[in-house]
Amino acid sequence: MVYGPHTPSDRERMLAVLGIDAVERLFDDIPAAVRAPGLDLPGPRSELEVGRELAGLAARNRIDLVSFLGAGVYRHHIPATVDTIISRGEFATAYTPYQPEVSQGTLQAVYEFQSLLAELMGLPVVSASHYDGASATAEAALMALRATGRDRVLISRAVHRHAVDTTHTYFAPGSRELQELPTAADGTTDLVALEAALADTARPVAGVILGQPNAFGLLEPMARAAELAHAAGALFIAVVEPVSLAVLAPPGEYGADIAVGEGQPLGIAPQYGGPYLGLLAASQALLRQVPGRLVGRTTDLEGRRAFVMTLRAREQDIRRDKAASNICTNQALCALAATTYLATLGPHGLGDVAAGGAAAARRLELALAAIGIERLHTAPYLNEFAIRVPGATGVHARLLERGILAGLPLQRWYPDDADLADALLLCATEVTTDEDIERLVEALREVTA
Amino acid sequence: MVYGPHTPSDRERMLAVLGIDAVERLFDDIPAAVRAPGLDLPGPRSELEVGRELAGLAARNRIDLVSFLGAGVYRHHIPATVDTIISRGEFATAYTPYQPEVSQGTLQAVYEFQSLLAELMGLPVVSASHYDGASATAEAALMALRATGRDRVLISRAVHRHAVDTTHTYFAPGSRELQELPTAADGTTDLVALEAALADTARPVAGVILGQPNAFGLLEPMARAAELAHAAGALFIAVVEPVSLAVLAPPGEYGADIAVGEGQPLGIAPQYGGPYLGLLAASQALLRQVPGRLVGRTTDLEGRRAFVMTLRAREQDIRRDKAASNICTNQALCALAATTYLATLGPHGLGDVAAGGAAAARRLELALAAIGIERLHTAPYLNEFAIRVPGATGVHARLLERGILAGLPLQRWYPDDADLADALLLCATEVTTDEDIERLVEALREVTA
Amino acid sequence: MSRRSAVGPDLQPTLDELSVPGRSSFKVPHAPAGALDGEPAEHLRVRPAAHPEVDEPSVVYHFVRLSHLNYSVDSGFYPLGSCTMKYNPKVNEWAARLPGFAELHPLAPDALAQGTLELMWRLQQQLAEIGGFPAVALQPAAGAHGELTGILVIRAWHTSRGDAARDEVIVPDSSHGTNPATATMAGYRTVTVASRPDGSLDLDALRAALGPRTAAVMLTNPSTLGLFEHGVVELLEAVHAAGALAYMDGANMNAVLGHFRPGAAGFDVMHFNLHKTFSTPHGGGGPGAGPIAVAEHLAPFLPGPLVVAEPDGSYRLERPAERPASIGRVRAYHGSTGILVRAFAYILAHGGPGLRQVSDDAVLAANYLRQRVGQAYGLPFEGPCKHEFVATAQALKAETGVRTLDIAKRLIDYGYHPPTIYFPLIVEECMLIEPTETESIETLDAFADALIAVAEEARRDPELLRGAPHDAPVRRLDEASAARQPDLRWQPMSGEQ
Amino acid sequence: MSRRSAVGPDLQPTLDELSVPGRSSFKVPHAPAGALDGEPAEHLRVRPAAHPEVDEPSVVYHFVRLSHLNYSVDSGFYPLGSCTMKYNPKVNEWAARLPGFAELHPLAPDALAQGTLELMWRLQQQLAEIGGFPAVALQPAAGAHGELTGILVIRAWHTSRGDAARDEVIVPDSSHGTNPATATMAGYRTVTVASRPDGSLDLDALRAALGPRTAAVMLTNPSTLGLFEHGVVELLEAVHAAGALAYMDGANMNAVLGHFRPGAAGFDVMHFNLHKTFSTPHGGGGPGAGPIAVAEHLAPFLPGPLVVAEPDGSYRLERPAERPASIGRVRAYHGSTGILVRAFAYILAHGGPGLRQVSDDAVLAANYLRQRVGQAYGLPFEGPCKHEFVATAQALKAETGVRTLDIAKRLIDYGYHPPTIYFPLIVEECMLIEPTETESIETLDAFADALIAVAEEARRDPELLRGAPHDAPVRRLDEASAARQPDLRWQPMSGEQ
Ligand SMILES: Cc1ncc(COP(=O)(O)O)c(C=O)c1O
Ligand SMILES: Cc1ncc(COP(=O)(O)O)c(C=O)c1O
Repeated sequence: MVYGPHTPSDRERMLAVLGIDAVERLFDDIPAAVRAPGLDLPGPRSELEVGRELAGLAARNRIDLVSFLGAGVYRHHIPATVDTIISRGEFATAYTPYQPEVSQGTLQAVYEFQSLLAELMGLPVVSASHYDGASATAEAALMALRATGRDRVLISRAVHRHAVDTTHTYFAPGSRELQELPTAADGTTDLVALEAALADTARPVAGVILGQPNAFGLLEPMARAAELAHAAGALFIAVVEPVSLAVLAPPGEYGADIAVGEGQPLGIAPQYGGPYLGLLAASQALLRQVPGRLVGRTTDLEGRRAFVMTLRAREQDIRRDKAASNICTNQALCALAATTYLATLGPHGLGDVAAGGAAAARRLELALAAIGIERLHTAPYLNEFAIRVPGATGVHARLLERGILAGLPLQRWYPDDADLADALLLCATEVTTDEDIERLVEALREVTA
Repeated sequence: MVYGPHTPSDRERMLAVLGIDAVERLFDDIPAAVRAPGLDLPGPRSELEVGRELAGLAARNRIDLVSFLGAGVYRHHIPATVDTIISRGEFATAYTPYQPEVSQGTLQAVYEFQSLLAELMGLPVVSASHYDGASATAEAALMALRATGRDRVLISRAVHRHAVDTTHTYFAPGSRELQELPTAADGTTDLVALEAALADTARPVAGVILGQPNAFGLLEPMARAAELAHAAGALFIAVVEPVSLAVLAPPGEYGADIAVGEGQPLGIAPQYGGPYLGLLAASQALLRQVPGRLVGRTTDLEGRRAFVMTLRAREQDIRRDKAASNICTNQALCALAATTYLATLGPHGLGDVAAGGAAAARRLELALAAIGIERLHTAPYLNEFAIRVPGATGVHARLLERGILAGLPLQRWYPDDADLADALLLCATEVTTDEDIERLVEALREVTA
Repeated sequence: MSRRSAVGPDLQPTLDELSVPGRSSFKVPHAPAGALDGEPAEHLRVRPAAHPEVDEPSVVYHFVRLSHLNYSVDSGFYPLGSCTMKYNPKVNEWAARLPGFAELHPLAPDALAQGTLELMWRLQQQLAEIGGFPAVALQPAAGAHGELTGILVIRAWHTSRGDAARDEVIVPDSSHGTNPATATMAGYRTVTVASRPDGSLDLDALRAALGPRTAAVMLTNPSTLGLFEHGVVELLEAVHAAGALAYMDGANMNAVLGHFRPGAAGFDVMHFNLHKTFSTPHGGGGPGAGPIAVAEHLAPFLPGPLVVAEPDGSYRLERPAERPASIGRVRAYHGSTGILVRAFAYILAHGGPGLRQVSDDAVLAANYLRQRVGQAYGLPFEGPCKHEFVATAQALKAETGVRTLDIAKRLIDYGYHPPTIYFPLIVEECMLIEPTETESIETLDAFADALIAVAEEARRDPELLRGAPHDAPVRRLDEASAARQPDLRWQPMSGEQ
Repeated sequence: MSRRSAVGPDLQPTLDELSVPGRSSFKVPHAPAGALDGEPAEHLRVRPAAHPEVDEPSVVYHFVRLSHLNYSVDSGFYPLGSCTMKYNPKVNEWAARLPGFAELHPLAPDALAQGTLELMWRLQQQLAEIGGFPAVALQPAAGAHGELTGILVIRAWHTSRGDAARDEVIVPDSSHGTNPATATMAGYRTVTVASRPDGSLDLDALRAALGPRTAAVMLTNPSTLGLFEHGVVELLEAVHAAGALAYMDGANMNAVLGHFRPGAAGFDVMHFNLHKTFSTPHGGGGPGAGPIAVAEHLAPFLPGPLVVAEPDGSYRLERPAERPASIGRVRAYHGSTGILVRAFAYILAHGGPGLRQVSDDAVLAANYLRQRVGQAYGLPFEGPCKHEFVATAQALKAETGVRTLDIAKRLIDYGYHPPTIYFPLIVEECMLIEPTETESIETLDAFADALIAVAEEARRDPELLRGAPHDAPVRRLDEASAARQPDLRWQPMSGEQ
């Protein structure tokens, strides 16, 4: 397929106007030494053939297992309204709303996204989206550097592994330092270690980053950590899961200056990793440090309410090397999915999803306890927790053969931590059924017998 | 789910305005003796539960077989544009364009449908759609009665079985007579029998109906049949398959007064039977006999071109018992699918689809001949033909076990015809692969060994 | 917003105007050369079809652009009486497109079709419960098709009893136009019975019309006036006493779900409009589905095949020989299954309580809106109404000369789809207004305010209304020329090079 | 067309304005009572989130209505320079939504992910062929993200060689804004090199700027002026001679597919913009994907995990230990796979010849349009251009006082999306116009005619342009107040009852 309309005679007409005899002439500015003769790729192919090939590949993925895998990406029921809206060409095939007069659809939707997330986060400024939760975490850490003029950030090792890794990558250049905080025996961040790290005034700390729930599904003492951070003049950054915020305290309330998170649970399919939705919210004081787009409300010539991108002087196309971030393309359509998701569910619906997952996780915990499988940690959790199973990685593999995806063997993320060698991280959401739980428990009983 | 917006307090507000205390009062006009206490159906259920149940049912259907089944419903590749367009709410959730000022989208698309089909059919008047090919055939037969004032119609037994059956059903009332014409040895309609039937002037014939290709996939001598019909003062009605018309002579050219057909092959999924698209085209002379909607081109107050439903005085809402048909709801969205399909493929694309199916069928014929399986009939065919296999119904069942849907055992449609007891009707289209053919041939070899 | 259309006065060129030889960019596998060499020339097309050649991007643009010229439920309030233009749940669209449903061939053996067969069987049961009938056939493709099927079933019943003299169907003048049209198609003469001034059926007139020639009475209930036929018990008695059968047009069931079950009340046949009551989208005119439900004595005559549940939990299509009295099929295959999937999902989502809530809310909203509209328009009939009501601009017309048509067109400028107008035919200058249960009280109020404002405008500035709409893609059309010189297709394009 | 909005001046109420307590009609399974009883109170939300409560029909209406306020590729010509707003094939949307792709968890073991892993591996190969590089990483989420990744790779390479003193990145002033912004993020100082009057890079200035502190030169090629950097060979020589590496911003590859392979030419790193060149939809701002390709010596530093093909025909993710020199990950999981599926389908459909045709047509269309636009506007640079070109209204402004902004807004009235304006920053009153290869010659002509007509209008009636747009959902906005008093969210709604 070549989708364009040009016929040989169209091309000739254009060439004639240009006064040249072949389109090749238009490429004569490419030095001969580096001019390519074409590409060695088979095709073109018809849509029938392309469709068949893609359907064949999709069919080779296995999505039919009973799954307890979460670890940052959560299966939820996505209302049919979401795809109905995001597949509309008017949204999907528009670009960044540079011309507000013909982009009010996107702009108002982004304003609504900002408003919905601000309420969920308890923070007034919400960026119009980042690539994903991990890169948003890294951007938040950089924000802390800019805002404080310091160059050291503390991050709990119980923040999502990929967010920690990504922040390390972003911190590689120059004098930036990212220090990991250990966890205590109960699985939450070791606040004693935090205090100690903050006390090292030789290299004052710009920001402290904790996850809520953390990477083990556990609820962290966020308010206390925020206090400690603030006492040392550091910003406090919370890495949150947005659905949980329907029932958990909003970051703004426990003192977070910045909250980031992965927005995938808000109506976005797992898709083997993306596109997802990086969430980033901040306090009013940090407004001008916020990377990414912001949409504001204003009026038009006739006094009609309208929306427009604003505070653009933070952005790369205007500020070049002085910009707050290099971000240009963001995840707007995913933000629209989240907006539609939240609008469809409403606050009670979202609360039921969050609480429903928690209830399913409780049932899972009890069912496992009944066959003698216990949680690894003692701290409270919401809808995800680790269990101890001797030979976890092997057990996980054997359960796969039985059609069960028994969460994540934590060894994959913490290969050097003996405490986690026998751990499986299991998650439940509102889509988890009692039958799923029974099947897992039954299979675990057999496999560990 | 109850989708509506009303809250208890909305309802109270409305009741208060009406001055009543309970919505039940609004049902007091239903006599107590026949008032129902509710319905014994479980629910309501959440979208998650409904989705799960439906996905479970869909998964119980088997669509993964290698298929040679056609028999009136043909598998073609449907361009992605088709669903993109017909799933747009602006088309899908509109109704009959009674108010043309706000329905130009539907109206222009119908005009385009009429134009595209007129060209394909070689007939100038195309109705805006009927329920399906079978009911369109019956409507055409009734048209012939109205147009001629006669009451007898001849239909070849090699018209699609369901179209014949449906026409019988429509002909049950009153003095209407539908007489089936036999087929000759080569599988096409017996023209000698046709001549004889037409010669019975005691009961003059209103119309003669033949299929092209016919129910056995064979090409009928349409021009000759039309001549015979016309000589007897009868209308000639062709039942056609629209994709084939990219390469076969258009009905208008061989003298058909009316052409009908099943529009499913034009971009509509099989869906176990519908919704499909009844096609009906006619000569200018029959314009006012055409049942169903017609859209015409006109201008608005300002001289701008616009489209509108026209010649409405044929319709039931205006003419009641004098209407040309009782049809009201038609298959507009399916007609839009067909319009998008034809617009996307263009004439060459449609030609390739038709010829590609023919070519695949030739390959299938040759491959079968190589293992000694022969065609049942001698008349030429396009992309569907019957083969003779001893114990066809049993063979068909055994092939199913091997994952092959070997067309239709013709015995299902002609239980009393010994000639067809051993016949399988096989079809190939552009989606049929050489591998499909190999698998069929291989399996047939095994099963018939 | 436009590409080529920016330059002309037309809203959007037609496909033929967009055509350029060689433009089609969509690719299908090329048929091998000589694919048709074996075919006798007499059967082949000489001149290839002169269809437009348009590139894929322009095809998409073309139809997206056309879509923007449409009013729809998704884009506004659509109180089109008699059509039940309610919200069409998006999950049902998803369900109908599941490949398991969409790609199943209708002649696939039962063993391959267990999912759809189960769904159809359960839908038969659901509709039986909703209608209060023992048997349901899903085949009919629309309401009118269901009517034809139902009347043919009635005819077959009379015939089976040797009662061949009955050649009349009685239809009240407040019934839907498809009812008399159906009677004609089924070979009957229509006898019309007038309504009484209160909109109800004149029982005495009905009794007078009934007789040994009466095959059936077809009652639209609630009627097209939006009124429940309160004499239904007496009516049924009279019909049956005359040896006739009672057909209920159930297209308006959205008003009485869980409140009235026609079969339980004594009707012999009814049809459902799945695209109205169970909210499958109207598609710009269709498709829909019109299953019928019948009483025990009529079950043998239903069109086939029905879906049958086996003791082992599997499902199958009936074999023809199982019900030899069947009227036969009324279409190919087994029904508009894609529509059935949507309706099944809708019923499943609501359950009994939800469906009753639907009717409660539909009727409440209609009565509320009726009360508000009554502030400025005539209400020819006493309330309560059911799911819709008739209002009339007769007085306003007498006062201002403005017609209902003008009011309707002016409503377009206010952003609304007009109600059904001049239907039913028996009320002068009428509007049939059906708000449905899925519109908020704020929408109902805003619409009533608009109607009231338009009535004011009619007094102040009648020309404003006569020239309306002013704010629509096109102004009023010249419908007379359209009918006088029908232009039903573009001029045949020149053939291929 | 509207429901509630018919009554107010706003285009459409915001969701909070539509909210009524109890209105949400979408149903999720109820969580059992006491589901959160075990949670310590300190962690729980005290006041439920005050989110809007809107019924499902109104949610759909709301967003459909908003969609109608947008301009998009599907609804019009969108010659937004630097953005490659071409037709987004619908089959790719279908493919990305296949449940096998969409529902796969990113941490699913390799054995469950063979379809997607194969696709990713093949896409790595395809991009390698297109770019002329041996290794590709798919992880980056956008072009700018690819740039950051690429520059971090370069940094890691220098570091691995103990060459830690390099702290500068050289960027021509005709490069995209993300290039210098990236340099900053990656901890480098940006050194800007001016272009020559003909728009090409000033090689002498570059040579002067290069030195032992230079880590890399980032070249947008074709540049944001739409010009191919004809001194590319000399440039590469100079860069490498200085011990620096050459980064090519490949966001504009739509111009040179099959004509120029940056890796083969000697670049060390490049990124692709899949959402531009391979036509995944822009989504109102995103998402996209920005894979990078690198030369052999940089492969060890690529972010991981990459996808590896096993001899047995299976595919797997790299294990961290396999490439210890990797810079690590730049995001969670393995890439924006949903976007990768679309790009893969696009490349598959075109093949090598098709992709080259894409560039041929894109460049031909741009040159044709340039020629036509030059009839009324300044063309600051010699042709031929590549996929886009710069025009300027400088002379027109001098003559009429009308600014490029006014011209852009007036184009909206003609039904077009304006080109990119005031970008690149180095040309006064400029417009960057990119027609892409999927717009017909008729559209190009109509757009050129419109631009020419607007220039006429500027002379005749400059106020008409200053007040434009006149025919858009809103008039010009007060952007100054928006920035002065940022209103970035609706007023917090009152909490729950
Ligand atoms: C009362 C009534 N009866 C019958 C019909 C005919 O149904 P259909 O349009 O599905 O054929 C309608 C259609 O709106 C109707 O409102
Ligand atoms: C030349 C060029 N480079 C880089 C970018 C940045 O890419 P992205 O927006 O995907 O981050 C763009 C975006 O349009 C671009 O045009």
